[in-house]
Amino acid sequence: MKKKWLLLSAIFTIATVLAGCENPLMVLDPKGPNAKTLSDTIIMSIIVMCGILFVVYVLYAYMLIKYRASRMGEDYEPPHEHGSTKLEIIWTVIPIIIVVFLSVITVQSTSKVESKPVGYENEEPLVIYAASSNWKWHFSYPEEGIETVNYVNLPVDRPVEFRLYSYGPITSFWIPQLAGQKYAMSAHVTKIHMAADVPGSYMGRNSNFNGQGYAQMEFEAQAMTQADYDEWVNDVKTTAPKLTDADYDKLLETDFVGRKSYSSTHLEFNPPPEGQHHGTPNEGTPNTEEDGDKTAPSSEPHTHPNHTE
Amino acid sequence: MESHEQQFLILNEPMIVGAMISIVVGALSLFIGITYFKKWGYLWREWITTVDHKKIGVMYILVALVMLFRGGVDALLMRGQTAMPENGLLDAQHYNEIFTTHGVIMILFMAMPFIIGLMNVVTPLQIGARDVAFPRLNSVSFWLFAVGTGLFNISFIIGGSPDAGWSAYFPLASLEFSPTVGNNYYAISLQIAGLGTLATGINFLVTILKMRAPGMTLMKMPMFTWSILITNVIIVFAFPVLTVALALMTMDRQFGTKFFAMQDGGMDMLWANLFWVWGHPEVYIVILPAFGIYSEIISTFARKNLYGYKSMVISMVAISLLSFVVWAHHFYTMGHGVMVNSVFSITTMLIAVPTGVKIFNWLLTLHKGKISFTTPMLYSLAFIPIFTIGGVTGVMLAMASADYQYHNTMFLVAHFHYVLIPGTVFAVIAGFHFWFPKVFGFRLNEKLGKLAFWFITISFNVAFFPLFILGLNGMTRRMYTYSESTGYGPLNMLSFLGAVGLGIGFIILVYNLYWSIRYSPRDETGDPWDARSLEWATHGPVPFYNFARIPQVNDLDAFWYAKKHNKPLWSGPIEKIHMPNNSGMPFLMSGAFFGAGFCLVFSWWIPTIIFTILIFVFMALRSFEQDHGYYVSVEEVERIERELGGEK
Amino acid sequence: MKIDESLPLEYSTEENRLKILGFWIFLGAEIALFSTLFAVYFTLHNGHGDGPSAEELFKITPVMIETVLLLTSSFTIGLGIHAMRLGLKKAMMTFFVITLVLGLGFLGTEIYEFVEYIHEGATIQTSAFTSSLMTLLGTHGAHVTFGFFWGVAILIQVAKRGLTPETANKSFIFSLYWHFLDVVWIFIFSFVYLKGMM
Amino acid sequence: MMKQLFPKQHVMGFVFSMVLSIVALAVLAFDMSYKMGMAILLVTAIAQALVQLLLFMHIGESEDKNTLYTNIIYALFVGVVTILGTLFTMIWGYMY
Ligand code: HEA
Ligand code: HEA
Ligand code: CUA
Ligand SMILES: [Cu+2]
Repeated sequence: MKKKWLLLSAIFTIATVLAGCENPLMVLDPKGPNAKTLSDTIIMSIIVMCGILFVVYVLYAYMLIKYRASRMGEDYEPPHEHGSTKLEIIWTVIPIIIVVFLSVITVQSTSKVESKPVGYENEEPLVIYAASSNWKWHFSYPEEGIETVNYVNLPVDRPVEFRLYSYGPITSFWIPQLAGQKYAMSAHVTKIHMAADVPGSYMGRNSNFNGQGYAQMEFEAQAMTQADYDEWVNDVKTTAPKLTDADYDKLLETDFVGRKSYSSTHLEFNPPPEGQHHGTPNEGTPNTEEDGDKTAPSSEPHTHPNHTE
Repeated sequence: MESHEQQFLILNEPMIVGAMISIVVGALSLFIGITYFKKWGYLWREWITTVDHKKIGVMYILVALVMLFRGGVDALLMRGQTAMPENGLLDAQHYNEIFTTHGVIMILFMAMPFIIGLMNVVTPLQIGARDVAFPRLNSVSFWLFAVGTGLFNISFIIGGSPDAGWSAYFPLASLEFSPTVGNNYYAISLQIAGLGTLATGINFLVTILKMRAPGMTLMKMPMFTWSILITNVIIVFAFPVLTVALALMTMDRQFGTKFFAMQDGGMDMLWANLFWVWGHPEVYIVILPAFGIYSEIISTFARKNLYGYKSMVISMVAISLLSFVVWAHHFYTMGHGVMVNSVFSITTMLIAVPTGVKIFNWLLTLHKGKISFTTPMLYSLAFIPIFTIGGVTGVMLAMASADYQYHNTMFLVAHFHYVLIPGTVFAVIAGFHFWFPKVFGFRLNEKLGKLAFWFITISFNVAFFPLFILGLNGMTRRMYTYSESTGYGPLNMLSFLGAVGLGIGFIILVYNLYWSIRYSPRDETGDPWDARSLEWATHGPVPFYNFARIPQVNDLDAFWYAKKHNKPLWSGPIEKIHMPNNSGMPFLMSGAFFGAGFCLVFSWWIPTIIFTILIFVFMALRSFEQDHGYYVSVEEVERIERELGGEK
Repeated sequence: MKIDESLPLEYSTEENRLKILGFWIFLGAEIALFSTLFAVYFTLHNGHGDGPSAEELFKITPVMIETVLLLTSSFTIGLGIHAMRLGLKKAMMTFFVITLVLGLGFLGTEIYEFVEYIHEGATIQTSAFTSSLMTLLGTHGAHVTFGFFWGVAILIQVAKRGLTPETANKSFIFSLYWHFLDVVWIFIFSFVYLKGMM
Repeated sequence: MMKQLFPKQHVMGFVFSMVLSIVALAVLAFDMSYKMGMAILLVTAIAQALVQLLLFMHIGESEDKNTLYTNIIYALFVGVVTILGTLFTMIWGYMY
């Protein structure tokens, strides 16, 4: 059973490496508060699990070494044991305690990452709409009035709120080093909160399988200082073309495009399905045809705290 | 990346043409061989029309083994493709088809039938019954399953395989985004096989509840039978959900309904919801029988009764109830609020408690035991530490917030292979080795068995442990390729080597089957392992009526007790035995199902309707049929018993 | 075959008892099936898109007719089984025939209702609401239709073979099925129609 | 003869089921809150189901009655979980 010990020590080495420095794993190398919360949660849970594995492995090794037939002697006859209420209660109660502990952590960390990042509670977030269409990402900045395809720039030290939806299959928007993923769907808008602490270029991608071009459906998320960011916005505004309805339709139809920048957004002529809920008539759903697009989303008060404020 | 146009025979893909040719050649040589050796009559009489639970079980296992290889070849291709960055073995479309068929086949056409096969062979024997409650229905179940399997597999060469993942999420699986017939195959073949499974569920529930040998109260049932009882409860209540989900899928794709549509009020998320309402219980359907198998094997080879029998039963009941209230953990990232995610996180993690109880009970069964390391025992022992890794990583996934980072990554892929393979696959292999002599009267070779075991166990960890790390490094699942700069290359290569090792292990396993059939010494006792429960009390191979006289049970581990205390299990004279007649109807009716399913896939309405009517005609014929079975005379029973080496 | 005289015919053999238990378990599965259909309907019933909504579509009269017909048929089949236990073959067959006729009446009304819906522009393809509504109703209706033919087959067998353990067992199981369909209908009546018109 | 063919239990059951259906109609006849209406429908529907199950289907008559009760209760558990759980995840979960 040497193998088991090898495995065990492997796990411990891995756990240390995971948390370590040299070439850290992406998920455990957070660059913003929300990703940090998740990374801490994960490392904590790995430690708990290693503890559980340790207990099981020690017991296991003990039984296998001590009670192998070759050691027990020809005429050893194992006893008849029904069980032990005491022991059984112990190994019911201790796991329950562990589960309670993990549950508390889960609820806390989930609510934490589902709201504005810690430390930024009072700041107005930068809102960016991220829409997926086979097999691209469209990013609209309503505040700045610009739009990009397959890359997104954001300022550091400012909360960012991504509002997600999809023109077609369900996709999942994921920038591992900044926040956990969330689905983008066609009928309504979902939301991710994040903030970047450190300037840098981060991998972003669709992580929910959506057909042939899925593997290539990556984008770059670049966090930059406010000054760099402002400069870039200005640059786009002055040099990039406007995005017209027709351009946009063409863009949606094309399977793959490189990076693009525009000095207007599609939000005006092809509004996102905000305030929508499944069940309400479907004007405003991204997939509806031309005339449907022109009507504003239904103005009923939306009951979707997750979607828009 | 050209997309496949709708076409009937796939002729522009060398790999598929190759497969097509080899299938045709294989089928032809099988046909010629059977004709040459004049075996058609034998096949028809002894296998196709059989209602004997043991033979039906053997057929299930045979199909499952073939499917293990089909799914395994898919797996090797996937691992081969991702072994290196920017590899060109498969293109995106192929990769997508292959992971879809791999997932579907492994779960529904390999794990499920393997388990149902073992359950067919063993359960009636373990409870001292002559057959299942509804032998004819049992045959229907098998043939529906076989037809479903066949239908799913021909998608590869006729019309195109499904390519939207085994979970077939809408809108990706809708007609708009998956225009080939692949997902029609998915919906219809699973539907047909699922009907068979549902019937099995009912059949075995009644069998276990009503046909136990006198004296065998519920709390004196062997643990495997208990696990089958609970599993079938889950089957009976979970499969209707799949039935509905698949029907809605078929209607959306073929009748233009709007259930999961992106317009007209449809809701794409609802498919995911329904799929997992079934899908989560499904994973427990494949793990609980495994727990049962391990319980039998561990107690047999530790030469000790199972520790904490009662808490084992209670924990399985708890798992079965909990299994229905956790499904949303498969889509924490769908954007519903903290409330929903928290509730489902907690229910999910709770399953760790009863599972832990079982793990510790097994460990304590070993305590003070006398452990002999036979092949089935090796698999059972390897299960404990490896499955625990899978289980605790499951608990990590269950934490909603953390799952935002694991979801759809290789970490998840590693989790479920870590539970499915050491859980289910090791269990069915262990059960296969364990009960093989019961059915065929000789053991598989131990040396080869152990060699295969070490190959499989070590390679398994080499193949799947790296995926945990890749997942944490941001590698998502279902990605046919990745760029060099990601740095995923080396670990994927390692994983590929592991997969090859697994392949070699399985080849040794099959070689062992071949070797043992030819050379293994025959065993006359019917109890080669010195085991504990009733199935070992009768002859091996088992006569078609199972027991000449129905045993009288007074204890848990009745056979063991009888052996140790020299108490006979039966008394009184042999009586004539009532047995059911064979019937070709299940086979023929399933043929009609195949016809209807195949035509429905291609939306050929008229033939579909004709075949459907044919199905109802068979049902009507069955209703009017009068078949009271037949009796085996006392003399005949006595003769058979003598030939098998003395009365049991 | 061992026949236990102390029990009603339909329970009198071991095989019969197995079949009755098996059928009850099947009904358990049916509960899961219809629950799923209800879950789908409740989730989608507001999703009428540009098509008619529940308030616009539902009319109370045909629904009441259907309800009365089906409830009565459930009553008559109960009487049929009661007569069967008394060994009254004729009475039993009469009640079964009445049951099946009432079932036909139900189906006729339901078909009329569907035709009305289609006239109002609500086909199964119109919206998620109509898809889920018609699938739920259709599944129930298909069960009734199947039940009708099944009942006919059983009647023929009773007429030809008399009341044997076999035919009695089939009749009894059929009655369970029929009552079950009634229960499902009650839930459709309450939570689809009445709730929809509320 | 008539008495024999129309046993009291069945006649009562039939009358109950008719009455319960009419009571359920109250939700249309009177103006009431959604909650009140749902409560009435739930009560009448469950009572109707019980009438069928107990009076007509004789669930308690056989040696397997405990199995039958367990079976139905388990089925209802799964059914209710499916319905409420689906609404919880698909509708209510988005509205807190
Ligand atoms: C045999 C199959 C099987 C089994 C048994 C399990 C068991 C478990 N699974 Fe797994 N799971 C799958 C098959 C299985 N799973 C599959 C196929 C998928 C993916 C499908 C897809 O997307 O394609 C999946 C996906 C999956 C997800 C979804 C992740 C995602 O999509 O993002 C989650 C999340 O909660 C999860 C959790 C669990 C948990 C908590 C258990 C628990 O039952 C594990 C319990 C066991 C233990 C915990 C170990 C022993 C216990 C102790 C030693 C006691 C002490 C322990 C503690 C207190 C923690 N599983
Ligand atoms: C019981 C279920 C089961 C089993 C046993 C397996 C077994 C294996 N699976 Fe399975 N897998 C799933 C269930 C299962 N899988 C599911 C449900 C999915 C999700 C699908 C989806 O995303 O939709 C999945 C997805 C999945 C992926 C993810 C693909 C992706 O997301 O990109 C991968 C990748 O490596 C993989 C690999 C393997 C391997 C290497 C094995 C090995 O254990 C296989 C071992 C068997 C053999 C190797 C065959 C035997 C021998 C031969 C064929 C002879 C030839 C061999 C040689 C010459 C060497 N599987
Ligand atoms: Cu789903 Cu809003
Ligand atoms: Cu699950």
